[in-house]
Parts: sequence; C-alpha cells; structure tokens
Amino acid sequence: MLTIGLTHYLVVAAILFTLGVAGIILNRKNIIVILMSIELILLSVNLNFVAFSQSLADLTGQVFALFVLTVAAAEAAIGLAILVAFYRNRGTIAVEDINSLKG
Amino acid sequence: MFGFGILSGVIFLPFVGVAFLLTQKGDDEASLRNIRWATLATTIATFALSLFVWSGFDTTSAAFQFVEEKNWLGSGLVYKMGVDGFSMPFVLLTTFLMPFAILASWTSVEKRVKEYMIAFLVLETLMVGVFCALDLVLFYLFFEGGLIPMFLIIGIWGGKRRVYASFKFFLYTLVGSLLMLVAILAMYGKAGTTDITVLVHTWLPDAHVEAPTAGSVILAAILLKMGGYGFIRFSLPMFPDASTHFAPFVYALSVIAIVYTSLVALVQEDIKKLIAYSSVAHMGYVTMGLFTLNAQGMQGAIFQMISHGLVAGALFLCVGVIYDRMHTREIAAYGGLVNRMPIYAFVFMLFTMANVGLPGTTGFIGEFLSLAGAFQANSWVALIATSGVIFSAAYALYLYRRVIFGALDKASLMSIADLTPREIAIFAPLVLLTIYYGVQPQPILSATQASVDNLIQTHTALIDAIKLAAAGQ
Amino acid sequence: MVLILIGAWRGERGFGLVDEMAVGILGLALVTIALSSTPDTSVFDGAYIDDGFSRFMKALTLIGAIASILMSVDWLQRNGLEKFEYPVLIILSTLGMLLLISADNLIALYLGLELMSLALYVMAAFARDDGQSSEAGLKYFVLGALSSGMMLYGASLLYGFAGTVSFSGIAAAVSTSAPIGVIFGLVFVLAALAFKMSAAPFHMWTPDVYQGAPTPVTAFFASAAKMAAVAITLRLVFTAFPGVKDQWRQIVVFISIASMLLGSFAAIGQENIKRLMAYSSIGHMGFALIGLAAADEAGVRGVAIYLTIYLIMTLGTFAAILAMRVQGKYVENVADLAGLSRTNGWMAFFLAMLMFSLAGIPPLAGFFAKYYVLLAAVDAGLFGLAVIGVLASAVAAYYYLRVVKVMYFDEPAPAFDRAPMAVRAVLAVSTLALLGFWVYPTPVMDAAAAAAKSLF
Amino acid sequence: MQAVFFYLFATIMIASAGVVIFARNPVHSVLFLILAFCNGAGLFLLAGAEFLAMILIVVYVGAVAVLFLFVVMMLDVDFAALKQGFIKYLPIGVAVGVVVLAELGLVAIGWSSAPSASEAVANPIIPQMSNTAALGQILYTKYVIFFQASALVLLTAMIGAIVLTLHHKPNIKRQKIEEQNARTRENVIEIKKVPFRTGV
Amino acid sequence: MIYAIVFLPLVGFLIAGAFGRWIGARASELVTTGLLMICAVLSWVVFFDVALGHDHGYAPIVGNWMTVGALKVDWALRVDTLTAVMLVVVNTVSSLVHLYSIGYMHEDPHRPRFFAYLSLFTFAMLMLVTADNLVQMFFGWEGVGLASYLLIGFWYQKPSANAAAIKAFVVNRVGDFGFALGIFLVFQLTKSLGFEEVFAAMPGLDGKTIHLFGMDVDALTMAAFLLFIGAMGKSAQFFLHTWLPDAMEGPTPVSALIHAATMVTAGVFMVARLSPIFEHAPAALEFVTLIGAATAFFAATVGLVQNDIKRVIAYSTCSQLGYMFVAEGVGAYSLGIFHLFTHAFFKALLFLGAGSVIHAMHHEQDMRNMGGLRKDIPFTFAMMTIGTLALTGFPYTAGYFSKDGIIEAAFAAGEHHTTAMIGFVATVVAAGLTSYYSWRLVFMTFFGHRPAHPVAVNHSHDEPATEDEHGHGHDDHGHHAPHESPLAMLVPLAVLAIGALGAGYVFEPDFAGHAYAEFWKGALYTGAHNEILHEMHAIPQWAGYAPTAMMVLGFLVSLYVYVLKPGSAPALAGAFPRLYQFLLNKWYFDELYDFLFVRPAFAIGRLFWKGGDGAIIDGLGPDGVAARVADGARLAVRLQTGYVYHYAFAMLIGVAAVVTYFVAGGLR
Repeated sequence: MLTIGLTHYLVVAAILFTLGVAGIILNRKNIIVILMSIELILLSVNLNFVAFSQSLADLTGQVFALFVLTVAAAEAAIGLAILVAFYRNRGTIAVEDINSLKG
Repeated sequence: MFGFGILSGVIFLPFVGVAFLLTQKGDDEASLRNIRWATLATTIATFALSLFVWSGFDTTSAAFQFVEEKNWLGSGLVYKMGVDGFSMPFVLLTTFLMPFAILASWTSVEKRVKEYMIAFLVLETLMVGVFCALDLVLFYLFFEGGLIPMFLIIGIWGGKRRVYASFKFFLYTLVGSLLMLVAILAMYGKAGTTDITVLVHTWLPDAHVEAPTAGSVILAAILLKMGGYGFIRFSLPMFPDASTHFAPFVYALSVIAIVYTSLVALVQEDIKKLIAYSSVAHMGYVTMGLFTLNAQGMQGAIFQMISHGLVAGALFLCVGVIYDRMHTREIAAYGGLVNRMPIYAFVFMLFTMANVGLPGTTGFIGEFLSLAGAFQANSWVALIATSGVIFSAAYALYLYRRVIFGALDKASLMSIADLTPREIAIFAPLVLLTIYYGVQPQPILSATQASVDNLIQTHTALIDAIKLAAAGQ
Repeated sequence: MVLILIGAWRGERGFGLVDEMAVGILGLALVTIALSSTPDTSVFDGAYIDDGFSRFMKALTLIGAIASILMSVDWLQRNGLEKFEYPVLIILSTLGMLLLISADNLIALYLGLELMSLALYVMAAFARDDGQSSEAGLKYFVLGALSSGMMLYGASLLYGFAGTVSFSGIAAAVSTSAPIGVIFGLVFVLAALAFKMSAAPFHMWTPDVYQGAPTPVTAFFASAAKMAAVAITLRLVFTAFPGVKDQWRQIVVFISIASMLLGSFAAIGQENIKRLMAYSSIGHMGFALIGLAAADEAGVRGVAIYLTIYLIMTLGTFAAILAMRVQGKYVENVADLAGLSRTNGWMAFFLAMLMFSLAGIPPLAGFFAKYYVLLAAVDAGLFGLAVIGVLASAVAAYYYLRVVKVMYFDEPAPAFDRAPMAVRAVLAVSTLALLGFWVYPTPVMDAAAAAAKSLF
Repeated sequence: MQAVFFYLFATIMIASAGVVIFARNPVHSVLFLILAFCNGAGLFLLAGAEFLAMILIVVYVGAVAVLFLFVVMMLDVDFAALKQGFIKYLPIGVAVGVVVLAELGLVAIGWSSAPSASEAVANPIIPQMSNTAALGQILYTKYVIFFQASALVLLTAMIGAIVLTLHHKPNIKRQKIEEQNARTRENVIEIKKVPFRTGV
Repeated sequence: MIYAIVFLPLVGFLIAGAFGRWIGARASELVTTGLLMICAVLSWVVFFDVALGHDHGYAPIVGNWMTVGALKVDWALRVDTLTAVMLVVVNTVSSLVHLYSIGYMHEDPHRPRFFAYLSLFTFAMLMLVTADNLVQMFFGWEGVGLASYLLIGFWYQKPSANAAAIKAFVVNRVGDFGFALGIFLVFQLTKSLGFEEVFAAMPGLDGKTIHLFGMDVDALTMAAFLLFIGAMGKSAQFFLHTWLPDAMEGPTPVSALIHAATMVTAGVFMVARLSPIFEHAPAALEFVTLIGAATAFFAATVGLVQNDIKRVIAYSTCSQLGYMFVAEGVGAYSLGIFHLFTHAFFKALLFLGAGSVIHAMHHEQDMRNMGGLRKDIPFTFAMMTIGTLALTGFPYTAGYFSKDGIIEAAFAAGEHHTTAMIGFVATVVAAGLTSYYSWRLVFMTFFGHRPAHPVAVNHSHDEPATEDEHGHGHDDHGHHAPHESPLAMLVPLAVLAIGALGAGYVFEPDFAGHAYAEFWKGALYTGAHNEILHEMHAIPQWAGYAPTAMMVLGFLVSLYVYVLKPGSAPALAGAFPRLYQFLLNKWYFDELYDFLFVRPAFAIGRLFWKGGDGAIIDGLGPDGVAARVADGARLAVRLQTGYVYHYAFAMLIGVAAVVTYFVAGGLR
C-alpha cells in the first residue's frame, strides 16, 4: 500500500473515469455539468497516460497527455460556444429540455 | 466492351425503343400514338430477332449456343450469355408475348403512357436476360432487376389495392431471391444448400389482381416461370444430391399447391384472383414435374410452363377485355355475356378448356407429361396431383358458367360490346398456337429434348457416383 | 500538401471566393491523390502513412467533401448562412479526415479524429439561429466528447500495454498475448470509432443530428465523415490488432447485426426524410461492417466497394433532398415528395433509382455493394450474419419502397422549385453512376482491390 | 511520504469530482472542478510529469475553468428539482456503473504490460534532461506534425466559437478603421457657400 | 376413306362454327348433316369391308403427336372390326340425329352452334374409336366430354342446364382421373402407350406385382381397375352415374346421340378395346361385373318411379350400360359390344321418339301431364312401341338377342364366379323392372287421358329459348292440340326402328354366334380359358327363358297398374312411402355427393382461402411479419427518446455489454 505504483494510479483513474461517465448519464439539470464531467474523464485519461509514462519510462505518454490537454481546451471552448448558441435559441440548458429531436 | 453477339441484341434491343420513347414529349394524341406504335414495333422487332436466333438454333445439341462471354466486374463475375434447349423456348415465349401485352394495354392504359411503355420494354430486357444468363449472379441480376419495373407497373397502373399488392409482391420476391442470393454465394465456396421458394405464393393472387392486365399477363406468363426456370438451370444440375434428397419435399409442396390452391380457387369471387390461384396450381405441376427427374416429367414441366405462359396470359387478357368495359372483376357482376359477346365467349371457353387441360390444347400436353413422369417417380404424388384435373374442371367451369352463361339480366351488361378487331387480332395468334401446340407439341418438345436428356444423364451419373462414394466408405 | 491547405484560406473575405477556392483546393488534393502512385511510404516517424488504401479512402472523402460544398452553396445563401467560415470548416474537417485516414499511431488517430469532430460539431450547430441546429450540435458534441473520452481511455490502456502508440508496435505486443486489458482498450477504441461511423449501439446521435443539422452539413456527415471513420477502423483492426482477430470479429459482428436491424426497423414510419436517411445510413454501416467481419482481403475490398457506392448513393440522395424546395422554402418530409413523378419526372426517376439502389436491387450499384460484402462473409463462413443481413435489407427495402410509392403512386403535392445547377448535377451524375455501374465497374473494382491489398 | 501525498491528492480529487457531479449549484461544481484539477496536477507531479502539471494548472485552472465559470454566470440558470423518472432508472444506472467500475478496477489491479513494452518504447525518459526540455525536444522534432495538427484544432475551436457566438448587431456603432483611413477631405467635408442673411 | 370418315365431321364443325353466322342456319344444317350422311355411308362401307369382309384392319399413322423419351404417341386411325362397329353406330346415329335435329331444333336461333357442336362431338367420338393408343383415346374421351358439356349446356340461359353441364364434365373428370392414372400405370409397366405394344407386353406381365400407393398390388389388376374407373365415369356406372339423368337438360337429340347411343358407350368400348388387359386381370373383371350388375339393378329401380319422360329413358340407358359391363365382366366382350350395337338403335329410337312426343306436347316432359297421345301422334306411338319392344327384349327384336345373350352368359359364368351369378340375378330382375317401366312410359304417355290440370314440375319447362319466337305461348300447354312431328324427325325414327327390329337377328351370328372369329378377326382378345360363348349355350332351359318371363311379368304388371286399373299407381306409392321416396330421389345419391364432396370442397376452399391464405400464410407470413416489423419499428423508435443521457447510457451499456461478454467468458 505504501509504495505507490502503477496500479494505484490506474485505480484512481478508473474511479475518476467512472465518475465522469456517471456525471454525464445521471445529470439531468445542467449541460455545463456534463461538460465538466467530460473534463473529468479527460483528466482520468491523462492520469493514465502519465502513470504509464512513468512506469514505462517513456515520454510518449506525456506527449499524448499534452495533446489531450490541448484538444480538451479546444473542446471546452467549442462546447461552451455551442451551449451559448443553444441557450440563445431555447433559453434553457437543462438536459431534460433538449429533446425536440427524437423518434 | 463491344462486339456483342446476337443474343445481346435480343436482350438490349428494347433499350433502343426506350431511347426513342425518351425523345417523345407531350401528351397529345399524336405523340401517344407514336409512343404506342414505337413500343409495339420494338417488341415485334425483338420477337423477329429472337426468331432469327431460333432459326439458327440446333435442337439436337444439348450444349449452349450463341454463347457470348465477356470479362466483367473483375473477379468471379462474367457476362456470359447463351441459350440451350431449356432457355430457348422461354426466350421465344417472352418475346412473343410482349407485343400482346403492349396491345392489351393499347387503350386501357391512359395515364403516363410513356412511362408505362418504358417500364415494359425494360422489363422485357430483364426477362430475356434472365433466360439467357449463364452466370448465376448475372441471372440474379436480371431476375431481381425485374422487380423494379414490375413494382411500378403494379403500383402505378394497378387496381384499387395496388399499393398493398405491389409492396407485397416486391418484398416477398425480394426475401425469396435474397435468400437465393445467399445460396448462390454459398455455392462459390461449397455446395450442399438449396433454395425453396414454392410455398411463398400468397403474393401472387394479390399481385395479379391489382396489376393492370398486361402486367398480369407478363407476371403469369413469364415472371412466374423464372422460378421454375431457376430450378432447371441451377438447382437440379448443381445440387444433384440435394435435389434427390429434397424431391419428396418438393413433391409435397407441389401437390399441396395443386390441391390447396385449386380448392381456394373454387370459392373466389374475383375473376383475376381465381385465375391467379389456378396459376399457382399449375406451377405445382411444374415443380413436381421437374423433380421427377425423368424425361416425361421434366419435358412436361417445361412444356407446362410454356403452355401456361400462353394460356394464363390469354386468360388474363380475357379478364382484361371485360375489365376494360366494366371496370370490375367481381364474378357476381357478370353473367350471360355470351348473349352479347359470342366471340369472346368462344375465346374464353377455349382458354378455359386449355387451362383445364383438355387434350388438343397445350394445357393437356404439359399436364399429362408431368403427371406421367410423376407417376413413375411416386404414385401417391401422381394420384393426388391428378385429382387436380377434377378440381380445375370444377373451378374453371364454375367460373365460366357464372361469367358467360346464364341469362343476361344485369342492366349494366346490356350494352357490352363484343371483341373489337384489335382484340381479335390479339387473341387469334394465341388461339391458334394453343391449339397448334396442343396437337403438334413436338417442335417445343424436341427443342428441349437434348438438354433434358443431357441433364438427366449427368444427374444419374452424379447420383451414382455419390452412391458409389458412399458405399466405398 | 497539408501546408497548402492551411495557407489557402488565410486573409480571404467573402463567401463566394473562399467557397470556390475551397473546392479548388480539395479538387487539387483529389487530383494529387489520384495521380500519385508513390510506393507505400510512412512519414513523420510512422505517424502518417501513405498507401493504396489511404489514397482510395482519401479520394472518396474528398469527393464527398467537394460535392458537399458544391451542393451547399445555394442552400446556405437561401438561409442567410453564407459565411466564409463554412468552407473553411469543411476544409479543416476534411483535413482531419485525411489525417485520420493516414494515421498510423494513436496520437495521429486522436488528433485527426478531434480535428474532424470539432469542425463537425460546429457545423452541426452552424445554423445558430435555429434551435434544432443548436440542439443537434449540442447533442453531437456531448456524445462525441464522451466517445472520444472513451477512446482516449482505451488508447491509454493500449499504450500502457504496448509501451508504444504506433500501430505496428501494438501489433507486435498484442500478437504474443492478449490480456483482458488490451481487449478493454480495443473495445473502447472501437466503440468510439463506431460512434463516428454511427453504428449501433453507438448510433443514437445520428437521427437527431441528421435531422437537426443544416442539410448540406448532414450530407457532409453522411458522406465524407463516414468514409474516414470506416477507413480508420479498418486500418486500426488490421494493422494494430491482427493478433486478436477472433475477438474483434465478434465485436464487429455484434455491431453489424445491431446496426442492420436497428437501421432497418427504426426507419419504418419515419416522416422526415433526413431522419430516414440517418437510419438508412446506420443500416448501411452495419452492412459495410459485414465485410469487415469477414476479416480478410476480400472483405476489405467489399467494404471499399461498399463505401464507394454508398458515397454515391448518399450524395445523390442528399442532392435530391436539397432540391426539395417549395416556393422558396425547404421541406424535408417524405410526404412532400408526393406525386413527384408527375410534377418532376426526372427527379422522381433519379430519386427512385437511388432508393432502389439503397435497397440493393440489381442491376443498380447498391446491389453490387451488398454483393461483395456478402460474398466475403459467406466465404468466411458467416452464414448467419449474411442471412440476417439479407433479411434486414428486405425489411429496409420496405421504407425505400415507401418513398418510391409516395413519389409514384400518390396524388401530387405542390411542385418543387427549380433546383440549382450544382444540386441537379450531383443528383444526375450520381444516379447515372449507379445505373451504369454494371456497365463498366472495372476502375472501382481495381482500385478497391488494390486498396485492400495494401492493408495486408 | 509519496504515498501520503498520493492518497491525499487522490482522495481530494475523487471527492471533489463527486461534488462536481452532484452539486446543485453549478458554480459550486466549477469551483470543485478547479479543486479536482489542482489535485490532479499534484498527482502529475508525483508521477514526475512536472511540465504537464504546470500546464494543467495554467490551462485548466487559469483558462478553461474560468471560462466555465464565466458561462455559468452568464447563462444564469436556476436549478430545478429532479424529476420523478430519475429515481426510477437510477438503480439500473448505478448497476451498470458499478459493473463498469468493477471491470475497470479489475483491469487496473491485474495490470501488466506486454513483455515487449520496454523495448518498444519510442521516447525513453532521459534522466539528465528536464521534463520540459525533453518534451519540447520531442514535440518540435519527431511529433511536429501533431503539433501542427493541434494548432489546427485550436484554430478550429477559435473559428467555431466565433462563428457560433459572434453577432454583428446592426444597430451598434463600430470602429471601422479602413473607413477612417479612407476618409479624405473631399468626401468628408462639404463646403457650402451660405448666402448672406438667409441662414442655412 | 377412314380419313374422310374421321375428319369430315371436323370440317363440318369448323364450317358451322366459324362461318355459321355468315352462311346462315339452314346452310349450316345442310353442310353438317350432309357431311355426316357421307360419313355414315362410308362407315357402312368400312364395316362391310373390315368386319364382314376379309380386310384385317389397318392403322394409318397421321402424324407424330409427341415423343418424350420412351413415351411416343402418334396420331393414328386404327380400323378393325371393333372400330368398324363403332363407326357404324356412331355415324349412323349421328347422321340420323343431325337430320332429326333439323326438324326438332327449327325454332332455335342458335342452330349453327348446335350443329357445330354435334359435329364436334362426332369428330371427338370418332377419334376415340379410331384411337391406336391410350392417349389419343383419352383425347377423344375428353373431347366427347367437352362436346357433351357444351351440348348439355346448350341452353345457357337455364341455370339447371349449366349446372347439369358442369356436373357432367366434373363427374366425367373423376372417371378421367382414374383413366389417366391407368394410362400412367400402363406406361410405367410397358414403357409404351400404343395398343399393339401394350397388348404384346401383357402376357409377360401376368401376375406381376408392383408397389403402388403404399401397397403391393397385382399390376394388371390395378391398371385395369384404374382404367375401368374411366369407363365408369363415361358410361355413368354406379357411383359415377349421377350426371347422366341431369344431362337430360340438354336438347333431346343430344340425349339420343350422346347420352344413349354413343358417348356413354365409350366405356364399354374401352373395356372391349382393352380386353387384352382385362383378360389378364380377372379380379378387375369381377369388379366390372359387380359394378355392371349394380348399375343395371339400381338404375332400373330408380326408373320405376320417374315422371320425366327423358329421365326414365336415361335411367334405362344407365341400366342397359350395366348389362353391357356385366357381359364384359364375365368375358363375353362381343356380347357387350353387340348389346351396345343394338342398344344404340332402340335407345336412340326411344329418345328421338320421346323428343317427338315432347315436340308434340310443346316441350312438356312430365308424363303425368300426358296421356292418350296415341291418337294424336300415331306414328310416334308406333315407333315408341317398337323401341320399347326391343328394349324389353321381345323375342326376335334386337334387344332380345343381345340382352338375353348377356343374361345367359352371366349364368354360364356363374358356374365359375359368384360375382357372375350376382350379375345374372341382377340382370334378370332388372329385365323385369325394365319391362315394367318401359311399358309404364308407353301407357302413361299414349293411353289414358291428359289431366285437365297439369302438375307443375320444376323441370317441366324445357327449352325455353324457343317459347316466344314460335308464336304460340305456353300458358295453355296441355290444352293445345298435340301434332305429329315434321318429316325430318320421322324419317330417322323409321330408320332406327328398322334397326331396332332387325339388327339383332341379322348380326347375331356375327357378333356372338358361329361367325364370331371371321367377324372379329382378333379385335377382341379372349384368354385361353375363356370359353364363355360356348358355355352360354349349355345353360339350363329355365335360365334361358327367365328374362323373357320377367319381361312378360313386367309388362303385365304395368298393364294392370296403368291401363286396367288406373289410380293404383299412387296407391302403390302410398303403400310404400319410404321406398317410393327413396327411389324417387334416386337413392339420395345427389344429396349424398353434395354432402360428401361438393359442399366440403367449397367449405374447405373457403377455409383455405380465408383461414389458410388469409390467416395463416398471410397472417404468419407477410402480414404477420409486417406486423412484427412494425412492432420492431415502434420499439426502435421508442428507444430514440431524444434525451442525451439516454443516448450516453446506451453507449455505456453497449461498451459494458461487450466488455462483460469478454470478461465473463474469458477471452474467446
């Protein structure tokens, strides 16, 4: 327990990932929370990459994580932009209200 | 790409007509006349060309003739066309009947004449293609392609429930043929499967009933034959073992088809439906005859197909004649037509009798031979199937009586007119051929003879080889 | 080439010019790809591979992109969306696709995918004053982000196992043993790719987004985007996971069956033709995956042919949808097509042929598409899959027929306005290509065969 | 020591992630998201990825989270009560979540890399080089194409954000530099000769 | 010559049929009748040539019909004594009927059609009797069936005529069903259908058993049995007799030609023609005897109580055909043919006579409405009496020789077979019954008085088409004075009467007597042990006189009941009401068949259609599938809720499912 190894990181990342996914699925009120959940997922992924990077003594993982970070930022920007556009049209960001398209 | 042979000429000649029709614009009388005549001319020319092929056809050979082969679609698929004793009669039947189908829709089709004619010409190409194709996939291609124009013909120019009927027809055939496609594909790897599409018949009455007259004619006369033709061309030669194995099954289905549909035909209230059911019954003789795998049965089956093409086609034309006048197909709406339409009554009688299988008409030859063949293969099958001659007499004459005989007491029928010269011109060749080939069927029989013999010999040899191999183990 | 693409748009103002330039650039790229016959090369330290397969798929993607742009001009102008960003986004997205197709390691895969997707998210929401469009964009974004999260998680597992992100490295590591972790990684990655190609059960966004997004964008989604997604899926499983073929084949079979069934069933009863096409595309992806399930060269060739033909059919169909305009207003219900055969015979004929082709009726090209994948599947012994496939396609035939029925059997609805030249051209060309496919299919066949060969 | 920090960071991170998801007020969510990211950065540090840790703080905490906060404030949403249907399907959702978590945990606990993994390593960590420098080394040489690509991704994000949110409101006065520059005396100043005693 | 005989009627048919409307009724009549006259003359020439002369017969091949593998069928015209006899019968009667019809049908607007049909029938019948193989025989067989159908239904306005026509055709088809199966079996056994080859193969097949219909049966017995079913249908034998009485809906000349003299005897002819097969199938022969005996007896009983003049004669015909089969069943083929020959004369005479009566009575057919006609139409009365004498077997009339011969032969064969003895008893009893009902007919028609108030009978209005056109309405029928028929009708009666009186005496030696061998020249085959023609002369005296005695008895009873003590008939009927009803309703065969076959067929058809096609195949098949597809579609659409979290959840479940699949199953 006391020597922190790869497994610890992986377990933490797994929990975080699950939380993130749960956040997307369970959240009914606010799209922004969903976006944040996505960020959590990406964080867990990064944690994985970094942990592997360390355990393999390989920088590739960190590079990958760097790109993930970059893209995550871009993604957040676009997500929020779409959200804003949506809010302008509908006046709501409750997840439950996003169902005019169905069937 | 180029340098097609004469068969391709027959197949694609209708396209020339299509090209011409596409240039026709407008709905005025003159262009309609142009369209009709051009279509008729095309079909007649196609028939003439196929006659030319026939003149060069060597009936003593079982081999494929006029073979064309082109590499196509890369691996596996070839454009391979040819005719042998099996397909030649069907090609002729197709090209022969097309002009009648056109004539039958001369005046009865009023809306969208151009599209109608185009659909028919395309259909002709596809049908001839089916009978000429020597490659499984090519066969399938033409076969399925026929669905499209037929779907449109039923759906656009059909009767009241045309939409339902056209969907049913299309989807039913599609399922059957798609499964056939899987079987075809499987064939590339290994043999040992089979395709049965016999009991799948209920689309037929619906499709027939709702189709316009010419559509019914083509459906009954040619499209229906493709299944039987497929059996001859593919199932039997390619799966000798399975064919023998499944023969009892096919027999069972066939006799069920014969008896069952005959009984159902007996109680129909719609003329076309009755004839459609009788078509199914007649196709029962065909499948039965084919699987007897003896000369009488197979030749009989083939002859039955040709004969049925003429007779059922003519019967649908007969229905079309009165439908054009009265716009109903209810049997109850008619009665006593002979009083006003003696020529029609005669024509209808003749084809009814041919349908019943009266000796001296083509109907007899096919029925008799296929039953004779069946008797040698399985007496029970022959027994039950022969009972079909009783039923067919019953329903056909019952129909005839209700439509033609009796007193003319329905006000709507008082002024119904007898056949016009155009209609007589349509029926005359059919009448003559029905009788001629009834008395003198040998031209057709000898055309198929060599191929049938060849098939049976090969088949017997194969079965023997399989038995030998089984014994050896 | 990449740099040319980047530099091109800079400093431009004015929609028309950018638009034309975008087409020009993409066309140039297409020509370059078509003409290039360099041997298979891998550049940027194995991150970017240029082989027959990628060229084939890129050509398809570019064709899709070009046609989408061409068709969109008129639509955008009429809807007040003639912004220069639109072609730019398409180019960026296309660039992402090209990168994706050529990806040879996980990073390239991820970046390509994201570049493609981010642009697509924006485009889905492009009609920003339209609630449906924003909703489509939002849904697509949320689910897309989830899927890329999953993919990343999978990718991290793969990286952790193999110690490398390159496909060949993964293949080397996986060939020796395949612990459950790798399968996890594979499943997650495949799920994300299935999401992009909208295969069940990761298809849920498709109908909503297809319906909500601006029609030209939907056309782009349905055409170019799918090409890229399928391409990378093929490349990934064949180059990175030959060692666990048995496992991914099971996954693919599952996805394939689910897609075909769902695509066939759910489309019945759809009134909106775009939505109908969404389900149709799900079904078609399922069908294309049959070829993948065969997991051999014939299968890949089948998929390649399938995609080619599917691309043509999709473009044609969307061209028809874009031509559905009544008195200046675009309509997109099936019922609006009623009696089209009488008001616009040619368009009805073309669309009917497209529908028959989508249904897979010979001799139209759609049949050959199905034929080759089925052939591969049957050869590989996947009878069950093949039978389910044909049955599903029979069910699917029903709703295609319904469109034909509406056009040909029903009483006419108001006639459509005259469609712009580009739309008509795409419609006509694609239909004729489908009709005439059987006459001279050799180029496609040969190219597909070559593409398949390069993957093995 | 390392273990203590690991558990500390990990616990706080997961706990705050939980709050992110379940908090009623989105503003709280954002704040706890920041907390989670900070702890994540701590974990990165522990794993020897100093540069990434800094980036995470800078980019996420500095930019992304603030952006979130900004949007949350701007949209000014009220937080309604949960609807009934939610509870009904919760058990299934939880069950699936637990299954996924269990499976992922299984994978994590039983993890072992491929034997070939250490040979397959493409960019081994060089102890002499600082983390930042090493990353830079790789990024600008080997993976330059990805660098370019990520630039494009950001560009896309920029264009996307602009095209979706920037509104040209017609009734707002804007500075138009080219118009200002293009002003000349001739087209701006009109000299009127005013007759005497009549006014303008 | 034989070509002319066979094809001239066809020519007549074509001319009358195709051009009848243009050349007019009179010309049609003259052409067809003229051609038939020529045929008749030529037939007699052939008869003298082949039967009485020394020509051994010939079978010119007209052309090949079909050749399929071993099955080779030619169109050929076989002429031997048997054929010659039939030619004479057919063409003589046919030509006379043509002639008669000119008179009888002169009111009918559709005469060309009628004469065309008559000629068509004659042609088909000639094809039948000249057939040289089973298939051509079948051709003629069905051809006469068609003609019969057309002629029975000639008055198509009458529903009853149409129904009768269909009934005739369908019941005949039941027989044909057996016939066809018989043909198939013969082909299977001998690989041939030509008579020469088939007959040549017979000895070799003696006693051979084959597996058929799940049992092992004697091959030739089965073949003969099946073929005989055909004969039963055509010759209206017991079980398949129901069509014949109904066939009286057709015009009377048709009844005379088809349903008395020629077509119905085709079965008798067929058994004789195929005697080589039957001779090798003794069990089948016994069956023939039984059926013949049953028919002879049954039809005679029913004939006792019928009121329709034509139906009485029809049942009589039925009964007489039974006699013929009894003869053939016991091996006396020549006697069967002989009776056929004589019967043709007197039965045609009776029918045409009845037609004359009906004509005189303005299409009244019910005997209860007749009476005392001997004064009004004396010539017809004379002719009918001659016919009746011949029918009942009055000594030295035609019937006497043939019928008594049959009864004697049956008795003689009874030494060997019980069935033959049954045949003997049945025929003797039937002889008495025949005598009774025949004289009853004569008495009811020509003696007594016409009732003032005619009995309304549902089938009394025969031939309505002619009613109004002739000018004298029928409201007062029975009160209008009956009149003698025109000459065209009387001449045939006279000719036939000569035959009915003299044919027996003249030809008895040839058919069954000492000139047997020279006459038949092997056209009939008799087995090595078949000595029936010799044995029949050695029977006891009482057996020889039994039929004559029965005839006298029948006459006396009839005389008593109808002439000496009028009114005793209803009393008799009242005494045995059940028996009377049973007989009057023809043993309830029609009702039975209706119940057993007709209604079930329709019911099953309806069941299959609605239940089978509608509910099961369509229901489980297309419509059911369509419904399931629609359900599936609804389900699939319901999944698409529009909620993002549902979508995400679906993705998660997808992934979880696949992963769990692999985890749970280990790596597959």
